[in-house]
Amino acid sequence: MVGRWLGRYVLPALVAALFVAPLWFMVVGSLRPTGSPPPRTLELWPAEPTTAAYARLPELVPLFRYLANSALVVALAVPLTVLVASLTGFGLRLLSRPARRRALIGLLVLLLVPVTAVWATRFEVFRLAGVVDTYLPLLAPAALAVSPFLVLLYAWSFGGVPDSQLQAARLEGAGWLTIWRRLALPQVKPATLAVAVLAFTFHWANFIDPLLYLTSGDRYTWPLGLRFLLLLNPTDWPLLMAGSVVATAPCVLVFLLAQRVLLADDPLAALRSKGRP
Amino acid sequence: GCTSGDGKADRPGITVVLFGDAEEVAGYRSLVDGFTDANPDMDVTLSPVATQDELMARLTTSFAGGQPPDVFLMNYRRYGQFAGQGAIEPAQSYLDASSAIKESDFSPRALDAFRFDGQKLTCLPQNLSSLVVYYNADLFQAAGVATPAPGWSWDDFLAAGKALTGDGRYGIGVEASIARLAPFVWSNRGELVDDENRPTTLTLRADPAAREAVDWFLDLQLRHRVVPPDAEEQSESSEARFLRGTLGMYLSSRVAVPTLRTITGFTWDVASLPVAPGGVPASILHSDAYCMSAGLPDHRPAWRFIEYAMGASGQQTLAESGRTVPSRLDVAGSPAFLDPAKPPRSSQVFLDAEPHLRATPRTATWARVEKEANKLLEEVFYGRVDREEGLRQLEETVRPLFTPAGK
Amino acid sequence: MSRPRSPLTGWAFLAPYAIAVAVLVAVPVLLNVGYAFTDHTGLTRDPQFVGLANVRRLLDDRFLLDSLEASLFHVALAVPVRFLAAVGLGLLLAAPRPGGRWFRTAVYLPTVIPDVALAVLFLWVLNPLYGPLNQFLGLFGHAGYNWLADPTTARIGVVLMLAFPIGEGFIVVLAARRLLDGRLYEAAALEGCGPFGQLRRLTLPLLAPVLVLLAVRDIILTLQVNFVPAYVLTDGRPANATLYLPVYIFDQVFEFSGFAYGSLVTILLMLITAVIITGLLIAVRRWRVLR
Amino acid sequence: MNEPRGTIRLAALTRSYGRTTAVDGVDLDVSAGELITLVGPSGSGKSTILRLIAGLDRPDGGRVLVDGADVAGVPPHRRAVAMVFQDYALFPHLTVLSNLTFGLRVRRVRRAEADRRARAAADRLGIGDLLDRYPDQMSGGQRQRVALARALLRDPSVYLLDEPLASLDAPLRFATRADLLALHRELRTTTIHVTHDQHEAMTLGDRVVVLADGRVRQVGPPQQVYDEPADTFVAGFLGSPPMNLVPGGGVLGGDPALTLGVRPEDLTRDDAGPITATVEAVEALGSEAILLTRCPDRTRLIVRTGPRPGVAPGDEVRLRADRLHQFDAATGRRR
Amino acid sequence: MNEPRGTIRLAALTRSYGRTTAVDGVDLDVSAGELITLVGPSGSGKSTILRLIAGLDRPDGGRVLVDGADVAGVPPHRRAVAMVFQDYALFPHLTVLSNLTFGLRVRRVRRAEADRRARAAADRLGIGDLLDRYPDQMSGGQRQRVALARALLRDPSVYLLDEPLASLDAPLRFATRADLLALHRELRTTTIHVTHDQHEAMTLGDRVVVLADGRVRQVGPPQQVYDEPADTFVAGFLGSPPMNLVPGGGVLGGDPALTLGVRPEDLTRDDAGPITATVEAVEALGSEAILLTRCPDRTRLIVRTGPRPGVAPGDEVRLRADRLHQFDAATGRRR
Ligand SMILES: Nc1ncnc2c1ncn2[C@@H]1O[C@H](COP(=O)(O)OP(=O)(O)OP(=O)(O)O)[C@@H](O)[C@H]1O
Ligand SMILES: Nc1ncnc2c1ncn2[C@@H]1O[C@H](COP(=O)(O)OP(=O)(O)OP(=O)(O)O)[C@@H](O)[C@H]1O
Ligand SMILES: [Mg+2]
Ligand SMILES: [Mg+2]
Repeated sequence: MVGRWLGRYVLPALVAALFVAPLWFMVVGSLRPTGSPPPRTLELWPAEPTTAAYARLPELVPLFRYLANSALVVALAVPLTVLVASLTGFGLRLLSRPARRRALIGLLVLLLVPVTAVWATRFEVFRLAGVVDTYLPLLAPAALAVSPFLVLLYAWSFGGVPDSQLQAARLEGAGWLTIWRRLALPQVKPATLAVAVLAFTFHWANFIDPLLYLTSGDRYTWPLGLRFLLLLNPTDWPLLMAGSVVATAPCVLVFLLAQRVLLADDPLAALRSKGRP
Repeated sequence: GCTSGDGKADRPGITVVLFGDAEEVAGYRSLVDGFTDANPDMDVTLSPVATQDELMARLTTSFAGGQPPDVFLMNYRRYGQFAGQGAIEPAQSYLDASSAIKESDFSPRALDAFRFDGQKLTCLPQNLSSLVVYYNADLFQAAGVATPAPGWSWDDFLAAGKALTGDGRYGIGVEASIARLAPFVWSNRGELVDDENRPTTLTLRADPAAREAVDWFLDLQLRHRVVPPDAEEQSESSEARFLRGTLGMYLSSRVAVPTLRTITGFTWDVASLPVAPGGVPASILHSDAYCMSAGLPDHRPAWRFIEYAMGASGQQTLAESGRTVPSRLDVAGSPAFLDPAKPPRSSQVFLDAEPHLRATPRTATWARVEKEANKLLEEVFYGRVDREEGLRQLEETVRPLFTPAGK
Repeated sequence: MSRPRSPLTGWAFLAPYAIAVAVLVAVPVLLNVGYAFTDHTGLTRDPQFVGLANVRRLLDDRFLLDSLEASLFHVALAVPVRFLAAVGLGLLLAAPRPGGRWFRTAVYLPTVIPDVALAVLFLWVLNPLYGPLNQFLGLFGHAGYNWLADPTTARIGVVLMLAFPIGEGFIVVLAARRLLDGRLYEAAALEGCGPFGQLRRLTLPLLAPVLVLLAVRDIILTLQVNFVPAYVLTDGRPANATLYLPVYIFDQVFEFSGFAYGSLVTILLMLITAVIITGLLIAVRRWRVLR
Repeated sequence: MNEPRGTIRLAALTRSYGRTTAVDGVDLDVSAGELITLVGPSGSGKSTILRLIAGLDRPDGGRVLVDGADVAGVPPHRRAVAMVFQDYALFPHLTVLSNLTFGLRVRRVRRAEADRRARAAADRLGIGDLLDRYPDQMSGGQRQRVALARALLRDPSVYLLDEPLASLDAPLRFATRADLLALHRELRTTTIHVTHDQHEAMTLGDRVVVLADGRVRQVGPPQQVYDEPADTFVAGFLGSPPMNLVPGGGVLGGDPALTLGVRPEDLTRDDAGPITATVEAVEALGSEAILLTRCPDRTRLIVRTGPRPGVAPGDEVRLRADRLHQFDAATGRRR
Repeated sequence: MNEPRGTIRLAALTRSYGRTTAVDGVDLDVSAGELITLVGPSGSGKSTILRLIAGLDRPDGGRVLVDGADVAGVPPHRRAVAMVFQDYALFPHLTVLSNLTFGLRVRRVRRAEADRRARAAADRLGIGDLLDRYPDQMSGGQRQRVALARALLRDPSVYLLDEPLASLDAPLRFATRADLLALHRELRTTTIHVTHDQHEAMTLGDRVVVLADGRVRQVGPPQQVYDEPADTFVAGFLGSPPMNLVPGGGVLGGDPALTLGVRPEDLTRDDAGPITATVEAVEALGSEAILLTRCPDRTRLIVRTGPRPGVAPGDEVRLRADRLHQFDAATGRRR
């Protein structure tokens, strides 16, 4: 009985503590007073917590503008990612078995392409399109569904919708787009949530694309802003941590909202209770 | 072609790419504001990035993509790469024709560093800085050591360092890098490379004077232990240590000043680098310059911005940050820079060092040489490898990098 | 699947993606491949064809050897660690239990930390004097390491850091495990199979396709993408021990004006990735993963 | 267009999947308003034929004509066809009401009107009070009726029902079958009903089509197919327990060129009968009993008798065969 | 331990899921070597009882005793129980052969020996040539037989068969049922067989257990349960078509306190019979026919006659009820 209890609660709790620790120390670090050296022992909570570091952020960098820019990019990019990933995933679902295998191999090859291979050369494409220094280049990863992996995730989820349902809807007069929207998508809400969360994290933290394709300082997103803090006074750990907390918090928030469905014991039941009127 | 001003042909617009931390960027922003106030017909897109690495990424991408910025700020240790490719529009002719600024306004040492072919100016340096010694005056007093005097020697320096070390404190804080090592080599009349203009190898071992300086530098750590050892340095940088009041002397350039100005607990000041016994005073130039991208149809708007930035009011704006020494000597000598109300009291030291400033080679591959050499020098400095073997490896590894790739 | 619909429909849905791939991946990659045989520096617009000059340079580049070694060491260590962590935790936490959701949430959370923040955080975690890791080792009387000063420990430090953001693989394993038919486990139990036997004979083989996919993805990620935190954490130090291939490429292309050479190393990186993955797929082909 | 609405003609219809030929040159005429039953062993191509008619699958060869016109180019949603799937294919994320109105809404019927019609259909099938449930909250029988109701709302010219009663238990199946029949009598819509249930095959359709390996073995009114099976396959397939088939005639009267068959109910106990057999097992079914017997030459004969036959395993009985079926021993065709 | 091996006793066994009580105080004794059949409508708790015996599920109340010992603490993989699942539960990643040897290998039988035994079991069930296939490459009937073969290899003290013949077509089901019976005769292993097939319920078991709503309604030899159903539920459930039940007696002879029942085969056409009814439909089943009739008071009566009854819908017939069953009108219990 004790062993069972160990396996079910104690071990998971230890693991959970280990994984939460980095975030925890990030928050704790941001609450220390500026200037004092880092503690020499494990400090679970600062002696005199202060939010001074947070107050200084907007003085040093245009925090709110950067955050607003990030929010704008995410608001555009996440829906686009979900759209592209789900449409493509649905397309894969509809392919015949041999065709799908071919498409999968194509995706695998795509996965093989190192990001470094396209960073600089994409600029040329963007320049020809006249979109350098707009937010369109930041939407490029979204148009690629961020990663073929998200497409596979959708294709895999759509595989759970039986053929007979698609055919029934077809006989009811629905076109394929209608079937995708009204039949397939609602049945894979956990996948949509997962893709949305992953896409949010990616776009929110995206550093390299804004660095390379945005020129106006006014259009910068927060990850770029965070870098400006990195070089400041080295005893200003709290400031850096506060910047990191600001960068991380939205992702954590979005994830915490999604986990109710995503990580529940029975994802279907969790969905259902939400889906019900 | 230049498409950055798309749709606004009536209003010339330029893009300025530069690097700096949050506070520096704020300074540049006010510079740009000053410029647009003075030139309401121009649009300036300020495009800051944090580090020099990021600057390089941004520039390479935009150059390769055919849409380079009009003006960019660049350290002299890296501009050789660009100049060697003809990517920079040489500034000499513009300066000659300018009525707003003239060559004699500026520090010749700084200007020289930006003559890529040795004659014509390629970029216009906005600042100059040198390696100096910041010291904690209270610690000196407590240890009963005399504060550094102009022209002090290596031995004074080391003795002070020893006296200040102990009790969890260290006497000297210095980064293990070529840029920190170089002034000591030069002070000892040694040379860093075999040929200043066409270097093919480092001469840290071959040149006895250089070797002596290198050994002396390494001994600070390896023998005298007046420098924080590996783990200590990793745990807390020398700058942080100095700020906390547990480091006697800290070797850095002018960049450190804004941070050091947050110190409230003790008094600190700045001194020139010590001189080698029988050597000459020397320090190393740190300078960033405004460059114009080659191949743009019209360089006049860019030049107007540079004229403003290099003009008296532009340089003054910059000087007020305290972060740099303006390359305009009139501004550098003015209270805008030497403001006695703000520490360090002895800012004159930076100006006094100017005649002794030297620059590292400006070849296309120097940046790479320095980067790789720094990594290996660190290994030797912290005793992770044997000194002799480490130095040999350093020179061997770096040697092929002097020859430009593919040539 | 049969042909219950015109075969074109599926492809039509793939079209937008295909267009995006063509414009945003295929064209840039082809350009990049083309540049590998020129003297392009990235700073001028008239690269000249130089044939195999870059290849010759590649063949006696000692830094590249360091970089290769670093990358291979990294893959060999990081992939198993991340993979085992994701799969192990996924399976451990899959079973319903009160509070299970919060355990799972905890495991996922480090994944949402932006790369830069994670690296900054690990600068502190690995700090030789204040870092919690050494303090933890201190509890066992161990003196700790100067993590980022020694090549081996620096590499291990990077791997440790990357062992935290495993949420994506973790979620996939969770989901895949939940999709397995509970009836099979009952059948196996009645055949006399205990919990360990069920893991070995049912769970792992049934999850094999998913696991292989995850491993493939992780290899690619580890070789190609995950370097951003490493870049901030160590930037190749000490002595090029963490000069992973993408870092080297990044340096070549963006710092040292070696655009063409960087392109060539990129191709090399792609080939290496492909070889490793092909090897993996061949090694596991009897699991019918591509069925 | 000169034929009445709802006729279907399949001409040399063929469909293969890889190496298996699921449907192999099927010819079939279904007249308007007819209810036809498709039976055959699992994998004989029943579902495939329905899918070809619905346009969910394309034939490799042959044609499907609806009301005389080839429908090859007509996509499924333009064919006036309603199908009830083997697994119902209800949409799990929608309530019953939304399941029913799905097609109407897709075809842009206004919500109020769609609801009204869905409710009417649901009431007709006795599921009017389940409209707010989700499919997984209902029993098999209820789901079945939702699927039927959804099909009803289509008002098609052809119904295709793929084993619609398969997962119902006996009493429910009995009741639903009666409902289906009543519905067909009322609407008179052409219906093709797939089943593998003996009872349904015999009772539901005007005609029954027996399939095997993708080919039509026999078409005709059920009683006729039962009485005069076209070959040994049909003889063995229809009827439970199946017909006793004796290759070479054996105890039924030898003729090496023939296979003789006799249905269990046509073997009557008769003390003067020509056949002697030993009872091996007695299966009492309540309303009747089945004797499993074996003749001296080891031929097994199944005999159907009234309830309480009064024999026990080991007893010897004498039998008379009333109606013999003759099949060619080589081809299996009826002689 | 003083009882013989393979006895099962269920004592007040109860299991609820949320608000539904799947098994509700079931008491049952199965003696060693017995073959018992569990029947009941869908959702009556049949599968749940099997799962409780196998240890796959834990009872909320009551006990399961095997060979006299309470097995509450014994995990499923230590109970000597073999089960055939309603949905087969074959391992999709293993070939048929590996599926069969799975249990043997787990119990450390050497590979050669395991293969030999698996092949023998497969041959016995006629799937010897499928050993290299994967489950998804087989038809339902073939999978079913693999599941059976896998259970056979266990040599357990109890077999639990959950509708093992459900997805076989009629002839195959008939044959496999005979195989199962023969096997049980040979091995004499205690077997609990769940079915919803009338025929199986009547023929397979030594005793039949009728379940409804998680409760046992009647236990006894099949013929006895058929002849003397304990209540109206059992009367309506066993037998196809089901017994005619007339609340208040009606045409069968009125008594308001009673519900009278008569089986279709006990209604005989007799021109002197007391009951007049109009034929509404004739279902010819080949070997027999079913008349759906309605009496003047709108009572429906189902009549079973021989084949070719010679009546048509609309004809009037007179009937005689031979064996009447009497049930309490209020409780439904047999009087
Ligand atoms: N999509 C498909 N891909 C490959 N083979 C298929 C496919 N659909 C059907 N088949 C094969 O075609 C044959 C006929 O299948 P079909 O579904 O029509 O049989 P059925 O008569 O409906 O059987 P059941 O009674 O089991 O439903 C079978 O051998 C089946 O394996
Ligand atoms: N895991 C479960 N969770 C919730 N309810 C369950 C579960 N298993 C069974 N039930 C419910 O318990 C009741 C009995 O189910 P069980 O599977 O024993 O029925 P059954 O007699 O085997 O039916 P069938 O003939 O359809 O297989 C049903 O109402 C069912 O919905
Ligand atoms: Mg079918
Ligand atoms: Mg069941």
